[in-house]
Amino acid sequence: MTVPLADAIAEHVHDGDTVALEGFTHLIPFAAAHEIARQGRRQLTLVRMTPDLVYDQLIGLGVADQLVFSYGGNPGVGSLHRLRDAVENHWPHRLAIHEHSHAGLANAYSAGAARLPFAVLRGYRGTDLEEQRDIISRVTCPFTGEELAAVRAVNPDVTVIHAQLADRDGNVMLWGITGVQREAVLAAKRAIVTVEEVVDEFPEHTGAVILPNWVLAAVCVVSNGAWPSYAAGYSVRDNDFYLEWDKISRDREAFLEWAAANGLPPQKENSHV
Amino acid sequence: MTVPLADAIAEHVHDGDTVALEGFTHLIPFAAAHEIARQGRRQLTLVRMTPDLVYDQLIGLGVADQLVFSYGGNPGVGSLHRLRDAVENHWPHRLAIHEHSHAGLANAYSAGAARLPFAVLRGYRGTDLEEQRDIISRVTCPFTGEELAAVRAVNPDVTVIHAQLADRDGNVMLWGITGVQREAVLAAKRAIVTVEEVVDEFPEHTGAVILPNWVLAAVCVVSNGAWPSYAAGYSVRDNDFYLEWDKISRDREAFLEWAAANGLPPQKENSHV
Amino acid sequence: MSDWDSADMMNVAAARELKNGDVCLVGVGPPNLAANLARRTHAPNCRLVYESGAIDAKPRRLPLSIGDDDLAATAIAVVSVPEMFNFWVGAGRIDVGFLGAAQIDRFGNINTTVIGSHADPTTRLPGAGGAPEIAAAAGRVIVIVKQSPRTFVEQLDFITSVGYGPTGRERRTRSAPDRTTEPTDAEPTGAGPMGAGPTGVGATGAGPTGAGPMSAGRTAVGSTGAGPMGAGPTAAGAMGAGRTGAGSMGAGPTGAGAMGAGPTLVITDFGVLEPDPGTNELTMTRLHQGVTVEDARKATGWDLKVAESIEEVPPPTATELAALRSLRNRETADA
Amino acid sequence: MSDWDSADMMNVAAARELKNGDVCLVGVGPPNLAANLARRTHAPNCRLVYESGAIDAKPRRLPLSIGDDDLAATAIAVVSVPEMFNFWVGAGRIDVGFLGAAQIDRFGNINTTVIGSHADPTTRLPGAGGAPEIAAAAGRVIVIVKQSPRTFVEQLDFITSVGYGPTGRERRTRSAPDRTTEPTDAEPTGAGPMGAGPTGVGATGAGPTGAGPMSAGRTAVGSTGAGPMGAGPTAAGAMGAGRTGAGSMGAGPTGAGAMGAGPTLVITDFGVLEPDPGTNELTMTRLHQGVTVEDARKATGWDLKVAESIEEVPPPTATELAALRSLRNRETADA
Repeated sequence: MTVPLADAIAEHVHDGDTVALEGFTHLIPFAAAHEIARQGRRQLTLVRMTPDLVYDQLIGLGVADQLVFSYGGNPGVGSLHRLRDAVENHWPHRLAIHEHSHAGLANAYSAGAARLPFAVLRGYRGTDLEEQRDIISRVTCPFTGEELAAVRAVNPDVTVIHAQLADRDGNVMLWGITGVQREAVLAAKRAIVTVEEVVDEFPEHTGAVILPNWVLAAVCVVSNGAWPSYAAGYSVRDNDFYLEWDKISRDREAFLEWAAANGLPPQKENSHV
Repeated sequence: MTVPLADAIAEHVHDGDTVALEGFTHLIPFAAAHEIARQGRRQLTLVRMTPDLVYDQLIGLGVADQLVFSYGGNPGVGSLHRLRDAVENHWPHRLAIHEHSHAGLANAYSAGAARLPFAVLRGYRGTDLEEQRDIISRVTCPFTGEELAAVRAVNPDVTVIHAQLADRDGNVMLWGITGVQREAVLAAKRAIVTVEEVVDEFPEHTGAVILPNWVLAAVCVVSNGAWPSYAAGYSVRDNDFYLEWDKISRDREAFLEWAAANGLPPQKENSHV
Repeated sequence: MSDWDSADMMNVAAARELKNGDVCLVGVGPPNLAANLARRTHAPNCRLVYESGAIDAKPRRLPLSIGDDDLAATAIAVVSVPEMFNFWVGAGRIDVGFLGAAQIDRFGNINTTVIGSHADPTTRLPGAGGAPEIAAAAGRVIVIVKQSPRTFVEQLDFITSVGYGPTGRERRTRSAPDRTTEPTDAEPTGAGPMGAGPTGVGATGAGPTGAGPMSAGRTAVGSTGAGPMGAGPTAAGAMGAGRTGAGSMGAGPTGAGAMGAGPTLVITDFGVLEPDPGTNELTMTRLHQGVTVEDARKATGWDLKVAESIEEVPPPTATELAALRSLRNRETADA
Repeated sequence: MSDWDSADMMNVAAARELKNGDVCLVGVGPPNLAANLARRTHAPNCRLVYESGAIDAKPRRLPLSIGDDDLAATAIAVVSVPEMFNFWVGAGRIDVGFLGAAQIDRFGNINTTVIGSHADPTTRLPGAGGAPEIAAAAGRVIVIVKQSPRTFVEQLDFITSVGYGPTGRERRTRSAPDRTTEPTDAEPTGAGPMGAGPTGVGATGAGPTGAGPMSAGRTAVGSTGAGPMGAGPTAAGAMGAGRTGAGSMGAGPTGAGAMGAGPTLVITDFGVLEPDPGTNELTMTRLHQGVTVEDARKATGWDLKVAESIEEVPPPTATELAALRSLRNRETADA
């Protein structure tokens, strides 16, 4: 039931797609992100609550034209320098920004997963984020007259996540901090999951999310596929790399050297801009 | 951390309250319902997706003035005769009906749990249920112009559920079919949980719901508190009683005999009507 | 007389409509029997979803309620009821939904709420349950109901679930997220003695009896001007085959909220009705063995439309009857 | 000079504001340190909630991110991020929310988004994260930020999170569901050397420095004419004490969506600012040891308001400093 990661990316991720790679600190699908870059995808709209290093890398490589996000920092370390360089200096090219709060983007995924066009939340009121009227608006409660925030649903072309386990039928199980992965998968047209390993039977885990095989386009075995993020029960977060990234990413040359050393080709041109 | 059930009901359930006893076939809090009746509560607004035998009994006893629900049958058996007698013949008194679909009432609880005044769903369109404008209305998506259903939030004064376990701190764990219990508890002003037993540490259970003690008003140990419903891992559903209830409940006299035999006093008067 | 009755025939006919890989929302009563019969005969990989939250349940015995522990214990996943209705039913992830009816009209609209007025009914029925949203969002809906003039009525007392609408023209279909993987086993679809029947063309298609011309194959995807967030709800998830077909009224965000093809099949103790491709009026297209058109007309509260060429439903096979009895006796599949 | 610096003082002062039983939403950086310091000193039963989904986490070592496995492994429950924001943060179940700021104005409004214009910023900051909804819905908000004219600005470049609004008068509070059980241990609240400070009156009260007269004690409940479904959102969950206080602008469904009392405390490296009870203008009420009013004024980009009677913040105790160092060295609590 599993396929090689390269095949899954080749088949399901296309230039210009809206792509969500999710995982809240935990289970970030780095290996899949690198495969997307390796295959030269471009003009992607990247969606992710916390861009983290994984999107800092993709943005620096020029893979993305647009970014939808809610918090763009290197957790506990500082800035995402490639993201900042793209926004502040348009390097390697211009990056359009659509930004939410966590509550807003989480609800946008949830609406997408329910195939509703929008979600309602109590948020955003009085903030300048509301000026992004194409993604954040207001609705009035028909019962009380209260005005609430509305966010446009997010429905990625492709969502990619990393999980601990698949079973022989290609059903997937993840546990620990599971973030917004279920909603992101169910909101997508196609979902790819990389897993640590395939087992005969799932263990019991309170808080686990299980995704049946028929909502998934591809399952790929990629051991340690979340590094430098982690998979609870399989690995620990490589906090040193998060610190090291601060140095690598500060400098364009150092970043390009890192990319070259990892076989990740920069996309120099952007025909859209 | 636990209190006797009688004390919890005495303290937290008052005449005229809106009370939700939840549990979808599984984990129905029958013992708590009987304690509510035993203490002579009246003029309650009862909320429950599937009234089941538990509300058939309370309605027959005259405990309720109003019923909010989405499916009122004896699952796999037939009618709820006490509910029908109340609606069709106003016995023992008139029962006001507010009815949803499952999707609508589930979302109404979810909105209540989020302290939002309403929820949006794609449902109800074209049905006569929509004529209940005080609880079902429409909203327009500010992004696409699509018109969707809206349901008024449900916020019970008290929600009561049955669960398998509490720990020594009064945190609660339930698993198996967990229905809408989390949402119903979080939507309530006060929540009471009866549990099969208290343990030192929770086991691992995929799909379990855990409720921290600070969202609960009272935890009571009531072994087999869901009978004739069941608690997965502790008991099996008493399907024979569900069949037997069909006979007991068909006839007012047989019902009153059953009530007397179980120490459940009928509330004859209803000052509201 | 044979060793089966009209109730058996209804359940068998319904079971035959399920195919391997179908995601089937199962309610109590005949649907439960039909779906589990399909799993024990020609469609072992039919995926049963129960509105109690059990996804891909594999009950070892016929469950007596939709909340039996056997469903949770054998399901791939158990989700909350709000999630079931928002992320699974409402999102259009159900291929086949079964409904019952206390009343049904010629356009497949259903009443399960009251006989008489809602405020002061002569008969209080159970109510809506999951039906309105299943009716709207399931890829196709199969109604199982005994045919009688009291049930097949000219005018419903209450519309609980919408079929093709009061005039047969109100239903609009929407894109729905189709599964992205194919059924997991290689068994041919429609392996039962009748094949999958005329509504079962393709694993996810609504079939030629749907509300209008169906788009076939892979629906165009890509962002259709909905801004940076992807294609937006009108094209959301329109990946798989078939169900995207818009019907004669066209699709889009101003539609009536329905996603699926509607009640493509009504299975009764007399035979099978299907909506007329032009008007959506329920039309008797098949009769059970020993039933005449005249019988069916007498059991219908309106002037029943009958297909020009009417087929006979093949009677239950020995295999089907044995499986049915085993289920009714609550034997396990291995017994 | 002492054996502590201004960063230590900020963390210690913030930790002291947490009480046993407080439900505290913890973000990365100083809040993480302050909350865990409180747990290791005077408030061992302070309940830590991380927006990654961990509820009642009891980290054995200082987590380096809000997604550390130690949080999930030691939490009472781990929920999804949508659930965290809808059912916990948005529903008003957080007593204390900590926020940082790149810019803050005199009414406690915060920018963490951009310096310059949003379309073409000179400095791109991380963005909103959970802050806007924490700022709106937490029972009280504590801002931890270093004081400088670049940070304490007359005019924000961007409003990411609302304090008391652009003129200090825009905040309206709403009912919120309070916990229904009391803190689980008997330790007196406010056990730190300063007590809980002036904002910490009662376990759930917003305190006298809130936006206006606070209703005390048990708020009236009961259905207020909202129909059969209970009291509706305006009274929903208004059971516990204190937080229901409406503020001078009144509460109700037309309010600005805020539930909590707002930024009742801003803790800096110079001291503590609190909103003026009348105008909500941030007012320097306490100074750290060795800091003068003049120092604070120079570090503020507007004409800083100073309380008539200004107190000195007691310096860190030896116990506090030891716990702080142990946390920074990522030692376990038992070590």
